[in-house]
Order: sequence, then C-alpha cells, then structure tokens
Amino acid sequence: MYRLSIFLLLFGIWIIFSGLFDAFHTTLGLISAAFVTLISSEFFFADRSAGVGARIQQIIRLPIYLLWMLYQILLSNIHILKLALSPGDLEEVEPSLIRVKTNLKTDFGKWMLANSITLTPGTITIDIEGDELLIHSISKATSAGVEDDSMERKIAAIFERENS
Amino acid sequence: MIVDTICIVLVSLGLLFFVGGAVGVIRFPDFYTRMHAAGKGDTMSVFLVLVGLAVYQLGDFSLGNALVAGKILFITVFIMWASPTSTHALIRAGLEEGQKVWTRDDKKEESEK
Amino acid sequence: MSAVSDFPDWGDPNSPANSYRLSQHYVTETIHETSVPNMVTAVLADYRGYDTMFETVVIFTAGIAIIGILRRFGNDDKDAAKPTLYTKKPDLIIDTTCRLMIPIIQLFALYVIAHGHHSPGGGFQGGVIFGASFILLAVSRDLQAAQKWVPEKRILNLAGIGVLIYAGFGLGSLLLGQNFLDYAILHKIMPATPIEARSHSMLGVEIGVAFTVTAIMFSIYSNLASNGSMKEGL
Amino acid sequence: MDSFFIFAGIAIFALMLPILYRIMVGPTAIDRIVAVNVIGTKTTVLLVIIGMVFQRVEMFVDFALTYALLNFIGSLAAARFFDRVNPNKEFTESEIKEQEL
Repeated sequence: MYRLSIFLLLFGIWIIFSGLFDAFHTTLGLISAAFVTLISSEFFFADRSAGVGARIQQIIRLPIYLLWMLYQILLSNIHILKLALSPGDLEEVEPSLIRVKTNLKTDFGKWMLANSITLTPGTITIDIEGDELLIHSISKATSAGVEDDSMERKIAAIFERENS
Repeated sequence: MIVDTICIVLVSLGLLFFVGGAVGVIRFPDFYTRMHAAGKGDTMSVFLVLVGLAVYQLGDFSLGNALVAGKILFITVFIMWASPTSTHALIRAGLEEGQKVWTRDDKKEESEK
Repeated sequence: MSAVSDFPDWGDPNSPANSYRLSQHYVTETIHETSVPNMVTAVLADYRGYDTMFETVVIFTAGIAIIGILRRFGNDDKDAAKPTLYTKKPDLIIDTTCRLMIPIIQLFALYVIAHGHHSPGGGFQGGVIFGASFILLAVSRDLQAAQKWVPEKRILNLAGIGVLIYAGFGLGSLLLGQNFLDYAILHKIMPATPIEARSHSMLGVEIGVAFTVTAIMFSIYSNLASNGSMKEGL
Repeated sequence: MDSFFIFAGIAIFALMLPILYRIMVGPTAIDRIVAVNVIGTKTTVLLVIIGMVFQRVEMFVDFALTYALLNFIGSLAAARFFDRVNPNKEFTESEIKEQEL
C-alpha cells in the first residue's frame, strides 16, 4: 500500500519533470518510478505504524501550517533586512544560546519544529539531542519569543493529534 | 500586462531581500549572526523571485509553459526545503569547530584596544 | 589581443567552424537520420560512438586505478589515527531531510538520462546525479549505511556492466553484419524502423554510460573519504 | 520585459560581489564555506533568469535544479568535514562514554 502510493507520487513528479506525453517517454517514466520505488522506497515514511489514511489526513492538514510558515519567513526576512540596514554599530544585536525542551515525540515532528525555528525571525536551531533543542538567538526580543510554544502546539495538532 | 506588473513587483521585492542578506553577511559581527543573514536572507528572496518568474511563465498560457512553471516551483520548494538543513549543518559545524559567540563586551574590548 | 577582433562573431552561422561540410551535415541531417532533436547527443552517442565508448572506458580505468592505489584490505591499519576520529550518531535534522530527498534525486537523475535526446543531459550527467544520491546518504548517515545499501562488489560489477552494455550494442550491430556501433541495423531485432533504432540504441548506450559513471563516482568518493578502508569516513 | 530580466540578472550578479569579500577576508574557513553556499543559492536564481532572457527556460530550469542539488550536497559534506576532523575538539563526558562503549 505504501509502495503503491510512493510509486504514484514519484510518477506525478516525473510528469512535472518530463513535459513529454508520448508513449515512449511515459513508459520510461513508469519504469523509472518503479525502479526508484524498488531500490529506495524505505526512505519515504520511515515510521509505518500509522495507516496510509492517517498519513493522508496529516498531509491534508499541512498546507495551512505551511502558509503560516511562509508568513513567518517573510517576517524573518524583514527582520534581517531591518537589522542589516540599521545605522550605527547594530544596537539590537545581542546574541545568546538558549536551551529549550520540547514535548514532541515523533522524529518527524521534531524535524518540523527544528526547521520552523530556523525559519522564524531571529533564531536558528544548532543542535537537537533527545528532546532538548540548542538555539542561537540574535537579539533579546527574539530570545523572549523562543519560550512561546504556540508553534509546537500547531505541529502537535498536525502530526500527533492522537496523543494530545 | 497585469502579469508583467506582478512579476516585476515580486522580483523587485526578492532583490530587496537579497540586498538584506548580502549586507548582513558583510556587517554582522560573528559567525553565528552572519549565518542568520545567510540562511534566512535567501529563502524568502528565492521564493519571491522564482514565484515571480513562474507567474510570468504562466502569463502566456499553454501546457508546456504550465509544466515549466511547475518545475520552477519545484526548484523553489527544493531550496526552501534544503536551506534550513544546510543552515543547521553549517552552524553546527561552526559550533563543533569552536566558534565563539560574540557579545557586547567583545565589542567594548575591541574599542578599548 | 589584436587578433581577437578578427575572430568570427559569437553564433555566426558563416564562421569557419560552422560552414565546414561535416558541421552542416550534422546541423541539417541529424533529425532525419536519427530522429533525435538534441544534436549534441546524436553526435556524442552515434556519429562519434567510438570516442564516447572509450571515454567510458577511461572513466572505468580511472576508477580501477583509484581503487588500486587507495584501497587497503585487512586490519593492518589498526593503529592509524583512530583516536581522533570518532563516529557520531546521525544528526536527526540532516538525516530526515536527506531521507526525503534521496528518492527524488534518483528520479531526477533517471529523468536526465532518459531525456538526453530532447534536453541537455545524458548518461554522464545523470550518472553523476545518481552517484550524488549515494554520496548524500553517506554524508547524512555514514559510509557504513551507504555500503550496506550498495555493497562495494555490486558497485564494481555495475561499472563493468555499464561498459559491457555499451560494447554490447556495438557487437550487436557487428553480428548483424554492419560496422561496429552502427546502430541502424539493430532494427532487425528491435520493434522499430532503422531510424528509430538509432535513437533507441542511443538511449541504451546512455544507460550503459550512466551505470559506469554512477558506480565510479561513488567508489571514488568512498575510497577517498575513508582513506581506502571503507569502514568509516565522512 | 527582457530588459527587466537583464537588469535583475545584473543586480543578482552585483550582489555576489560583496559576498566575495567575505570569501577573501572571512576570518575562518567556515565563514568562507557559508559565503560560497550563499553564492550558490544566488547562482541558482541567476540561471533561471538567464533562461528567461534566452527564451529557453525549459532547458535552464534543469541546470538550476542540478546546481541547487550539488550546492546542497557540497555544503553538507563541508559541514560534515568540520564536524569530524578537528584535533582540538574537547568531547563532553557523555560523548566519551558513548565512544568507549
């Protein structure tokens, strides 16, 4: 079941790549997608305890979060622009390292959280050990923002709904 | 005509953010803060420029152009997906290598010398 | 510098290189003779098939040479700088990203190989990208994981098979009574017209090249990264 | 529209020059690697824009994707290199224990 859905996904990507729909190239696409599925399908969806249906539900819930993330990326770029173009000797820059605990269980949720922290204004995830994140923050205002756990709850609502 | 305007606006905004990233890479005081400029200044600007180009490509609508626009969007997704990871990898390498975190005090010491 | 002004303009159709009879033949007749829109591929894999075949052999030989120089068997390197090297658990973020990326990279590599006729690409480029996907696994986890996925013996077999595929197409046309690497005759054993046979054989040849390049890329990387011990490395 | 694309390409190219400063001066090696990574991202965008100027986007998009890919792999490999090859690195106690096991 997982293999079939991976095959369909890869074939969809092939169609975007290819742009030619004659029989010869479509056959090549089918062969290629099947070949990649054969040799490396275990790389997608490492944790297969949940069914395909649950996975699809998770994917459906994802876009809203991604849109919110896009807005955050815009904010972080404006933040960088403002800092970079501020005159004088960069009054606002006050770097510090912070350790934060997270309640997320799954690896994928942690990955999502770490990348989201990297993309939101003023913070970068340096390291992740167990459930502890080491974060570098660029100014005092953003250090305060790290303690806020709204992002974590958003991710938990997507990937770990049954736990909460 | 509308398509052209949208494209010009998006690409120009993207270039503006590129300026932010480039200036940040030069001006910021230590490795970690420069990493902030390098890692974040790029994502949104790449997104804006490439989406602008994809919109322009869609302006002259046909199946082939739509697929090319899809490919451009795929590059965007790829970069926004890979960028946080490479940022993380590089900054972690910097930490392992023993880069110092810059503070206000360093600045004062420098000026006293 | 004074001679630069006498050079033909960039892309000038009347420049000596372009007005030579052979070039004009390539430009005008490629599509009729081979039904391949991308002229470069046609010249590379068909008109100059010998060149490309021996380029593949050169890559193969280079890989073998590097293995011969670097590879160390046995446990005689026990005391070689072990204490400073230490293997770590794979980093969660890098590991997850690469895990999701590897199948897509492989698909892209196959796309580049398969569309060498229509857009730039072909065996060499696609092979490099495919090899990069193995290298990405070795970088994101460690060399052991990649070795488990594609063992050393299998990768060398693949390199050999790549050259054999190329030579096999040549021999096939030789057996059917034509010159070496003259693919048109292969239409007798392929369900295609002679012209299509040329284009399809070019694809087969590209696949052979891709096998060799993939295998040699990864084997060079793993030998260089692990000092030839194939145990630990980048 | 063509002139706008040419302008955008030149602007991106001009923005690479200040980053070259970081490559030449940059106090440590890893600063330089970061700068190379930034230039690589810009090059990806520049390739798509060049495709727009030459009216051959469908071709240049492939180049851009490949370049982005190799840039990513390159920076990961460089980071991994620094991760491991550092004779002065001091291990924490837990890490030493892990190694002894």
